[in-house]
Amino acid sequence: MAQTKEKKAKKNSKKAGSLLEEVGISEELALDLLRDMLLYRRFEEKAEEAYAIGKIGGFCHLHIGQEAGAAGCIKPLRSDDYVMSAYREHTQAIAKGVPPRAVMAELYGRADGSSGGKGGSMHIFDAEHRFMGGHGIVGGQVPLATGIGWKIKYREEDTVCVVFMGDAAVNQGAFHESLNMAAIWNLPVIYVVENNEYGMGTAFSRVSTTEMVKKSCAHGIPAHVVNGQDVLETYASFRDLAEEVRNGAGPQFVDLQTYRFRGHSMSDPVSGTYRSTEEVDRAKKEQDPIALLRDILMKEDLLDSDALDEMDGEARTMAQDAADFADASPKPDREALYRNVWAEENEHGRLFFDGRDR
Amino acid sequence: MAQTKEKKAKKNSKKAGSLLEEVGISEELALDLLRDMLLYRRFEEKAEEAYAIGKIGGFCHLHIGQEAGAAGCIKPLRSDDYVMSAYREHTQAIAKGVPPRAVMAELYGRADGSSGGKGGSMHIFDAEHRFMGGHGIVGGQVPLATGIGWKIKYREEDTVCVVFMGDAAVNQGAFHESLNMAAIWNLPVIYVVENNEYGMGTAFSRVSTTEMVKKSCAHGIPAHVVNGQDVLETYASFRDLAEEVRNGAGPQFVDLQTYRFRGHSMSDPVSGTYRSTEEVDRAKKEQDPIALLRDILMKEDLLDSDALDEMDGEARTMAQDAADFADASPKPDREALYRNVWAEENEHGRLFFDGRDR
Amino acid sequence: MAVMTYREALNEALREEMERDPDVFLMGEEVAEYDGAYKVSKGLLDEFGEKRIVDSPISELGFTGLGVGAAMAGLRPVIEFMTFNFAFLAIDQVINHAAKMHYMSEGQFSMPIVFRGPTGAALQLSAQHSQACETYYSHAPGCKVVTPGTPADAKGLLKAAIRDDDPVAFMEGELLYNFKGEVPEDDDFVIPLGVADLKREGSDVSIVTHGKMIHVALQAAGKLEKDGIEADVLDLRTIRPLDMDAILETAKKTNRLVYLEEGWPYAGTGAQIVSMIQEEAFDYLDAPILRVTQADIPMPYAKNLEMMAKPSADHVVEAVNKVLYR
Amino acid sequence: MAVMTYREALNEALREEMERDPDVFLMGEEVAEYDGAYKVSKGLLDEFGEKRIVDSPISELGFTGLGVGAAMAGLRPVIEFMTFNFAFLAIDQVINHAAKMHYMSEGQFSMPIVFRGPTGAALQLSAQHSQACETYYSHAPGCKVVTPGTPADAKGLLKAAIRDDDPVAFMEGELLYNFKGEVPEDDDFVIPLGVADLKREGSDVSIVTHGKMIHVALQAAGKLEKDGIEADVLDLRTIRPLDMDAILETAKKTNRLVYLEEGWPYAGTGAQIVSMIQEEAFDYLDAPILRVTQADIPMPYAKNLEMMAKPSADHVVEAVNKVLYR
Ligand SMILES: Cc1ncc(C[n+]2csc(CCOP(=O)(O)OP(=O)(O)O)c2C)c(N)n1
Ligand SMILES: Cc1ncc(C[n+]2csc(CCOP(=O)(O)OP(=O)(O)O)c2C)c(N)n1
Ligand SMILES: [Mg+2]
Ligand SMILES: [Mg+2]
Repeated sequence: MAQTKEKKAKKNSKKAGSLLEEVGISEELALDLLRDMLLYRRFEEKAEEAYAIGKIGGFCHLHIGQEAGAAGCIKPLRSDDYVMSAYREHTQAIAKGVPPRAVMAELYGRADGSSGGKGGSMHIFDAEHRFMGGHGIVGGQVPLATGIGWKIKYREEDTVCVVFMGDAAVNQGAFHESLNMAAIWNLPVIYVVENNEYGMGTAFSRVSTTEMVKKSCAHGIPAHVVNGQDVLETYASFRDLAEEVRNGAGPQFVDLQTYRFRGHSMSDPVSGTYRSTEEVDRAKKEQDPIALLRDILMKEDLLDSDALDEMDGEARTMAQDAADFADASPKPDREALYRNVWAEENEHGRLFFDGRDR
Repeated sequence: MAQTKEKKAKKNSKKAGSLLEEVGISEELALDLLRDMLLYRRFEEKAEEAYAIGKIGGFCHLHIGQEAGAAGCIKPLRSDDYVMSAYREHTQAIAKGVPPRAVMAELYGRADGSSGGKGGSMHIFDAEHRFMGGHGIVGGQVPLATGIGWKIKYREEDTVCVVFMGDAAVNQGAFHESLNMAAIWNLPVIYVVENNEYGMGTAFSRVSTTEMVKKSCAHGIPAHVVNGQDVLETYASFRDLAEEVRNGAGPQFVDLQTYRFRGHSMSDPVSGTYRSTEEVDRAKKEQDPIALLRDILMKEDLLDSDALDEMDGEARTMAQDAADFADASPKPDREALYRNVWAEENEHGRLFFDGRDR
Repeated sequence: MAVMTYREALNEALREEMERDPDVFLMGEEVAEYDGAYKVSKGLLDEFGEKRIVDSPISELGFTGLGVGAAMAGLRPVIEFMTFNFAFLAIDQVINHAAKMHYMSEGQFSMPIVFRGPTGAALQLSAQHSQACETYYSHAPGCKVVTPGTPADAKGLLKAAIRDDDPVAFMEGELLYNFKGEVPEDDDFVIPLGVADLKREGSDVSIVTHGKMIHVALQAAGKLEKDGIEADVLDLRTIRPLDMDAILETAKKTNRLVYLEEGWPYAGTGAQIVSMIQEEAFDYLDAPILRVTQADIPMPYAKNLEMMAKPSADHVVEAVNKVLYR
Repeated sequence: MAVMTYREALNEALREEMERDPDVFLMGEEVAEYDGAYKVSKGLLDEFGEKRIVDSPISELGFTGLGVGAAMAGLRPVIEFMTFNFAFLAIDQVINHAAKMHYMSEGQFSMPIVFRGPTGAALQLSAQHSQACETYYSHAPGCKVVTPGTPADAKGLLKAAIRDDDPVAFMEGELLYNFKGEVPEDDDFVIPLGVADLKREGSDVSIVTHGKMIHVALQAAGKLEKDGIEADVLDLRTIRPLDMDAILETAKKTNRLVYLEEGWPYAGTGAQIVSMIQEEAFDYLDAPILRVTQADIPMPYAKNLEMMAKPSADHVVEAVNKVLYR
């Protein structure tokens, strides 16, 4: 991986103008990607703050360092495309259109949260924006996304489904069963591993003897390696892949190589026996997706530090606004407790067995 | 597959003497393999008969046509090696040393059965002979066998574990999870797919877009294709593989190409919508592992029809003996009902909740 | 009324609902080309094509999750388990995903999905193929559980289950597939979930049961009748939702009850129902409620042992005699 | 007596049993390098090396089955589930394989394996991480279920579970890990499975419970005391085997019972126990037995909702008042 990272670094030193052209990304779009990632970063930092003072509870997994895996993968999609993820999904929800306010309110467990406060950090859902969660069982979302691909094909739509998972999820049987089915039925699903090299404290190399890119070979699904710290490469890859899949290319597998700058969740250490502080520091310095894009844009005179400051100020404002909104949002009311357990409370018979009287 | 089958046929027309030499199999051993397979065939036919008249109940899956997958794979093993299988395991149990009488008595559900009549056709167990079952959940035995490999390594033994599964089992997540673990920990397990091309009525090509031999690639486990109708090739392959694994080569994956001559179980049709009668007839004619070996041995003057008849007579006698033994064996007694639910009926507290009074 | 088998009744229910709603599809092992391991889907492939009648690989976790995802996206999948014994592999998708999705998304995603297949023992299929699995599904809020015992119930309830917007574990009986009975010919014959059926009336004792045990209960009631004892036989039909009114009614009428079920006792359906009756009809009980269940052991293969292990009419009669203090 | 946390008690039990028997090993996610997600295995990697303290991939079905196979072959695995919520993926190996193996092989293979990890809710972990899973294991003959509520019980029972020749689901509490208590210093301090513990004596009412709910029960008993009501608080400690003698004793003493459990009501542990008490101590009951459970809903995330959903001392007091007809 160290090697790969070096390769990435070299790549990033290419001329940006030619780079933008080469990948067919306009200046505006490049600036938008930066703007998006800044928002995600500030949003997550705000969540971190709120967690520290107890406004957010439970598990909270931040995407800091991996923001290109939201901006680059999701921005090229259409609004009627589907996105699904695991529990490190705040920024991906925002990328798909869920208002930051609704995401933050969900983290706060408030009534205006995207899941009415019932789901929390791991279960952001937004049917309207086709953000399909937010799932907490490692690998559990992979069959679900396959089912969404099934529905797209069944209804003969021209949408695609992008599903994210962590590197550790590929060792779940659900992953292989899903990819096999997607291959048999040629489903329009892009399976993306956000390969941040660790599942909690376990390096991927300790739980696999092969490289990530091999993980779809048993199922004959094309595998793509994408530098997930390079948002331009990520964007271009997903733009092209989504188009191919939309046109019937069938399922795709992406090894999106990235790195997590924080601990696994808010309650886990950033480094320790499983990775060194030096490793993390190096990645933060050399592989920050925001800094990498910023440098490119600055070198090409598409951005100066004033403009950057302004952008960042906006991001901070939005994050603060989301937090203020969340803080002001009411707690779910008592009636919420038993609401939506059942979609259909049949006319007959008992469905609740606790007296329903708390 | 048709093509592969043709290739096999050609291969079999090679000179046997040279063939035996080539694979390092002595004449005696070749004759023994024939003897074994004849026994398996006659044993299974006897079971078929017994099933037809209601002496055997439940599901009963015959190995007829696949006998080389018992003789060829298991004969090269040591008695302290482990063998585990799914539910099509009668002959493999016998190959591992379980007395045919005990296997047949198990099929009859009698007290002298290898599992005291409690397991039946799908659950032949024999701890003494290290025949580890007999399992009914498709793919369920694959993690178990991995655990046996784990034990071998843990105790630093020089044994190996051979586990059989059907072609349909590779689509279970359990398969992939197991192979990945075996690879990480370099476990001495040979994973053998008895690839008879169908899982019940589903052709493998309908549930996989890739060839069987690809199924271990995600885990970096070497894959071997073996003609499972050619018992000499099978024997030689397993002899060599077992030796390599014993010497630390780590897990292996074998696509043992074979064909089932009967229906999936006694209650399923031999052919129908899922495969044609012609296909089955052709396989019986051209790919019978017993006939193939017989022809080789006869061509080489190692066998004449008298000797064959004698051998076959012995096989029939043994099968009949097993059936007679089973028939004479008593039904499990009333006490058997609650016996061995628990290994340890603790001194304290209740373990049974039905009054235990039937 | 038409006379048909339980199998045919299920087949008709599937056919009618698939005709009625193009979003309904059936997926499972061997459901298409093979017509279903137990032929429940016979002929449906010809009628609806391979888009809607779908043979799956043997990947229970995967295709169950596929169904759950398809339901999130708006389809109405019917997922067949060859038997519920194999659904242990898939239960994470049923309990952690299907049953919780509606709640944790605050109602944004409903789960109009049916998981169906046989539960419990057939004949000599031994420990890994003979388990009655109701408890694994009824325990969890968010999952309905339906257990029809007759062809009419099979048809009417399957139609209701497919139309229901919640996940339903629809548990059939392998030994029931050939069982014949009258079924109303109405295309829109739907039995609402949550309504028990008093399959026989009596006033001395209540035998409450569900699923295929209804036949054992009726057999026991027949034997008891010869002895001058008249039993109410209440078939719950659905165990979640549960027709508690009907249960309390029979309890208050006869004051003596036996719960009969195919599965194991510990934390089984019977435990729940006994516990509720003693809570809600305590003063009406003239004797403890007894449960008749499978022997509390994994199912043995040998025919004689299996017979002993299964709950029988004689076991029920014995229990009834006890609650009658006879 | 030493004072230590529940976590330390479990850690000691593991260490002592691993020292005692070289066939015992611990496998699970993050158990080695990370010292365990909840630090239960802290320091064990250093002491026993990576052969015996083994980080697994996230493959619950696979490594559980690996453990079951290793147990067949004679080792004594301890399989850690990061939580039992994730064990749904592995339950086929526990129920269909581990629990049935001894019986279907007619005793040829025993299953000396422990599956352990936290069950039930911690704080705001939401629906997929907060389920109390007892019923899924206790239902099946062949599987023992242990639910310690204090450090001493944790240590003594884990040692017993590891020495036991049957599969044991050993269910801990995430919120208990920091809980401190006295633990006997004896190296061979083993609490036999199947012995309940009367954690408090009273004669007016019985609160029967298991697992971490013991603390809620004791809290409730404290409140009741102020009101002049003396409660027996019976901690079952193991729910299979079950100390029915102790249950009947308290029932016959107080004639009024409340069962308290963390999980859902339908077919929960309480249902089983209520059902048995009414069967075996019918004439002793002066009031229906009531159950206090989690709200019958998937666990919500929001703090206020979660508080409402969990069973509390107030709920218990309320139920006690009801069974006392106050
Ligand atoms: C089935 C299951 N097992 C274990 C866990 C606990 N757990 C949550 S996240 C995680 C690590 C996952 O790592 P990875 O897939 O690489 O994703 P990342 O957190 O790095 O984004 C584990 C073990 C879980 N949630 N579900
Ligand atoms: C988990 C599970 N799903 C389904 C079944 C039912 N079933 C038994 S055998 C079988 C087909 C298996 O085919 P294959 O693996 O190719 O083995 P073969 O029978 O050809 O030897 C099926 C679907 C089962 N026993 N277990
Ligand atoms: Mg990771
Ligand atoms: Mg096959």
